[in-house]
Amino acid sequence: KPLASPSVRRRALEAGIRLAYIRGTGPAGRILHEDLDAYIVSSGQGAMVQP
Amino acid sequence: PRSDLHADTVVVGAGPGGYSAAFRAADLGQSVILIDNGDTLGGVCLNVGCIPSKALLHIAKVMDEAEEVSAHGVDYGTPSFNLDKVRDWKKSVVSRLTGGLKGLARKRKVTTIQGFGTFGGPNQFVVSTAEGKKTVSFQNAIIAVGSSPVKLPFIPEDPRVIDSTGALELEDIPKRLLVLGGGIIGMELGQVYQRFGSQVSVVEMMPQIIPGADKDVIAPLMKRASSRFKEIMLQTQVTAVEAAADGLIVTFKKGEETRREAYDKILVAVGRAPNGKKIAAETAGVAVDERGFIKVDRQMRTNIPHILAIGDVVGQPMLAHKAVHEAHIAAEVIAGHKAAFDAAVIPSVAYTDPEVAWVGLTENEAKEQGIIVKKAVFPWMASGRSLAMGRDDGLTKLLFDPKTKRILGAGIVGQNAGDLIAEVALAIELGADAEDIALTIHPHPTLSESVGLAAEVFEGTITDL
Amino acid sequence: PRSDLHADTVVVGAGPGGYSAAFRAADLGQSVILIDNGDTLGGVCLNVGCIPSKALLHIAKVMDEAEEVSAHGVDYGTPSFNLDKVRDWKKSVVSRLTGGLKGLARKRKVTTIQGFGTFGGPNQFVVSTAEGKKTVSFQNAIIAVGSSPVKLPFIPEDPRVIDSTGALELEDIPKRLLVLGGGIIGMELGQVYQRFGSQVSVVEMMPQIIPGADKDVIAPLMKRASSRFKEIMLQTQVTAVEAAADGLIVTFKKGEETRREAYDKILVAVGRAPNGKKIAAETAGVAVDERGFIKVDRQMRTNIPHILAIGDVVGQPMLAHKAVHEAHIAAEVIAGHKAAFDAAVIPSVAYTDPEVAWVGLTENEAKEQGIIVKKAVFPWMASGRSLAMGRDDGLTKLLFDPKTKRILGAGIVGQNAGDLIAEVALAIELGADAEDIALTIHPHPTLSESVGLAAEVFEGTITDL
Ligand SMILES: Cc1cc2nc3c(=O)[nH]c(=O)nc-3n(C[C@H](O)[C@H](O)[C@H](O)COP(=O)(O)OP(=O)(O)OC[C@H]3O[C@@H](n4cnc5c(N)ncnc54)[C@H](O)[C@@H]3O)c2cc1C
Ligand SMILES: Cc1cc2nc3c(=O)[nH]c(=O)nc-3n(C[C@H](O)[C@H](O)[C@H](O)COP(=O)(O)OP(=O)(O)OC[C@H]3O[C@@H](n4cnc5c(N)ncnc54)[C@H](O)[C@@H]3O)c2cc1C
Repeated sequence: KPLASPSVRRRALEAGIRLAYIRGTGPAGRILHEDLDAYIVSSGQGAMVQP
Repeated sequence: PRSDLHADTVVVGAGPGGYSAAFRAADLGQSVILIDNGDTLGGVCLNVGCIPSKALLHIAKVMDEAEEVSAHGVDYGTPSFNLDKVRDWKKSVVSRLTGGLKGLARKRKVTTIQGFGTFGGPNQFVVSTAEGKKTVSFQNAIIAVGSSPVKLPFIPEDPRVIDSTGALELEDIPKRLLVLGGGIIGMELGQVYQRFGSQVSVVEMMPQIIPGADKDVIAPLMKRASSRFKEIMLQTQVTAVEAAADGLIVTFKKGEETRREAYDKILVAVGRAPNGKKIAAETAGVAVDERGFIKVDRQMRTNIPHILAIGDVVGQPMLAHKAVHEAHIAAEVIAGHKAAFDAAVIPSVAYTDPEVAWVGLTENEAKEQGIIVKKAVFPWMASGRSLAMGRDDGLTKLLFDPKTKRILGAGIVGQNAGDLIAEVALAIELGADAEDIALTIHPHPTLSESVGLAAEVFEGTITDL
Repeated sequence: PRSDLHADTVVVGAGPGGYSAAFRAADLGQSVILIDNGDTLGGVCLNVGCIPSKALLHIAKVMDEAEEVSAHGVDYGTPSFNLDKVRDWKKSVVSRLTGGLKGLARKRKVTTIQGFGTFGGPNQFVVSTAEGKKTVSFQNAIIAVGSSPVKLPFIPEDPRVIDSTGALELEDIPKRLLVLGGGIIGMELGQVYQRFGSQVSVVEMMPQIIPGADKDVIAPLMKRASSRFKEIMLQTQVTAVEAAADGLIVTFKKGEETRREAYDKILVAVGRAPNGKKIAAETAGVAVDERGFIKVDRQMRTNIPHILAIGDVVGQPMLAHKAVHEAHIAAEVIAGHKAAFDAAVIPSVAYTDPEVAWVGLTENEAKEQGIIVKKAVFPWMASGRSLAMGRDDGLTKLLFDPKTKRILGAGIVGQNAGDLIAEVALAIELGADAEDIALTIHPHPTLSESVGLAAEVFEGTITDL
């Protein structure tokens, strides 16, 4: 299971993104909000980014 | 309209699951009707569960502590005990909370209907109220009908046989009380009655009380309870109960041996059964399993997508905080949010003395599932705060993944264990490792320190052992 | 050898900082000598600080609770109070812990020397022991000499003027006690003496008691203490104390007004001063500032790289858990690890009734520093567990960054607040945001739930308010 906090998990769910596709840059490879932002931008889903 | 009343969302059952779902749905802009057959909102938890039991446990705890400080220079002697006043106080605590809920419902314009609801179709409830039947139609429904105490077929109907609801009524303090079932509820209420004056015996079929928790975590509770109860019978079955004039004659079977013993009251606390079968679910096409559970997906939807279910009726663990968490998800799903049940762990607490709390993986589960864990234990004998509270009988056990050092679970026993476990729940949700916990500065002298110190035990950096 | 004794690492001062540093250094393979002038290990914290104060506060708390349950049906009446026994129990708690430390030192082969140490050079201590002076040489030294109560020059030397150490000796329970200083120590000991029978007055120069915490967090303590103390004088200065035969006559000044009042005892609790000036630090070239603090870098090194310092003597906050954390770093640095002080936050706790705890940013600090925060408060009036404990006077306040939703700080007041704050400390260290906390399932009904519920207040998802 990818390592991410509840709020990152919730945001990924809302954005319809599988966390397994994202590389985490946090401690121990934790997926951070920033990683999710970067993934959304790079995958062209920018419109879905919520502040 | 075809129905007497209508709302976007109708919730049936106003326990922690139901009222939370109703309030969240209202906050998200839905019109909401909340149906419950009780006199007050709050369901089992507020009226005959979590809250009254904790109020009585508080009184029992203070009585224990008053006894203990008597040995330390502040001698209280025997208090004058007024059962009526204790009951009244317990009621006042419950009323304050259920009254509060009423206010919160009003503030949110949630309509409440007192009555028993059954499905009248896939978009309708029929509610039997004091003024007769009312129909209530809905776009979406949330089933939150909870659970009821399990009854045992071989136990006679007798006023001296009570369940947790009866026990909380505190009708009297029986001289000889048998608690049937050494789970959380049985142990909590057993300790209350023991403290209030009963001679308490507990009988449990499993080889340990509170079977969900690890044995080492249970040990301090087992020790304290054993020294105060008349006996705790493990791996023992009750095979018969006979209602005699001067007592309830109970037959116990342990292995090949049987034994008979008389009690003045029996508290049956062998578990709770979901109420799924009592709502004519078939009328709406909602599937209910043979035990009465309603299966839901991660969005809390039943097999009928616009009908959701939450709380005790959807499965174990039957805990109020699980119900509330699911309630929020259900209301959000109905409001079109992409919510889903995604919590990694749900903590459990026995509010006994000492308290027992656990979260995430237990050692038992790790063994069963073949998961390799490394455990680290901090005994409270070395906790300054615990000693300053006159107690040395707690322990904090953390389980880690030996490779990643990630925290997987915890078992804590001792004063306030139920408060301490929350930190570990958060640590697990955040994917923290031993060092994250060990390097977080915990205040001294607290009991929460024991969590940091157990992580230091894992890391090998501990200097308090 | 040039010295009587030698070790790789010599630690002077055996408080929480010193013993932890000595033990960690020994565990990392160093030969260690630990010097302290006290009869037992443990320093201020174990002997005349954290532990004895918490033991007495426990007794006071049980007395409060016994009084409260008397109104709920369990009437205790007035206990027979035996000050000698209370003192003995307090001593027994302390002895058990200091005795434990002795065992831990032995287990680790840490040599302890009882005596007062001063530097004899950059690689030597001179220790005045009962058997005369001994010299101890070292490769590395750790200064952990702690702090002492501040004395006020205008207060006469008089046996009726005591400091925290004197107060903890419990010589008697004065009829009229003035506590000079409304900080943590003053409020804790004031509550103990009030409960034990004194008429307590508190005088504080600042506009609030426990000035480190936010006013709203202090309010419930202020309310309870005000109702039980004779008075709490804020923004008031003591300008003179006169030792008369029948009492200590104190002159107070508030604004332009002055007033005189007589007391039987005065507890001076106006702060603690570091012991840095008493160790002939100049002999080793170690810089000590004019107040007595020794400046260290993040590796706990003084200006002389092989001499490190930790604990109260290196600066605020003067707290045991800060000392222990620094101790581990110092020992690890000496052992060649790349450790450094890197904790984001250090929690503070007042073990008063109600307890007050805070961690990270306070609202006051945010205002001062121009940091914009959004606060979320969960009042314990709505906490079932708090009500079931007969209390409704707590609150949990969380401060978040409004943009990132990251948690920045917390203030908690109520039963067990000191235990609850640990979860927030971990959350801050891990960079958690409001949703992380709100979506972590907290057990019901606990006080720790209030942390999750406050995060829900921030998120707007709360259904219990
Ligand atoms: C003695 C005791 C102590 C407990 N202590 C704790 C504890 O400390 N912590 C904890 O987490 N859990 C505790 N529990 C369990 C907790 O009470 C339940 O998990 C929780 O109440 C479940 O909530 P719920 O919303 O699913 O349903 P419930 O609380 O069971 O509420 C269901 C409500 O629906 C009503 N209802 C049922 N059917 C209908 C119908 N057809 N029409 C109208 N209304 C209906 C019921 O009358 C009830 O009011 C305890 C339980 C007991 C018995
Ligand atoms: C009443 C009271 C209550 C407190 N409660 C708390 C609390 O609840 N939580 C908390 O975190 N903090 C509390 N504190 C503060 C806490 O006690 C200190 O922060 C802590 O003890 C500091 O540890 P330390 O290792 O720096 O030094 P200390 O504990 O001060 O120990 C220093 C030791 O060094 C010895 N020493 C000094 N100079 C020499 C020398 N030249 N040679 C040999 N030995 C020497 C001293 O005798 C002493 O034993 C309390 C303090 C007081 C007074």
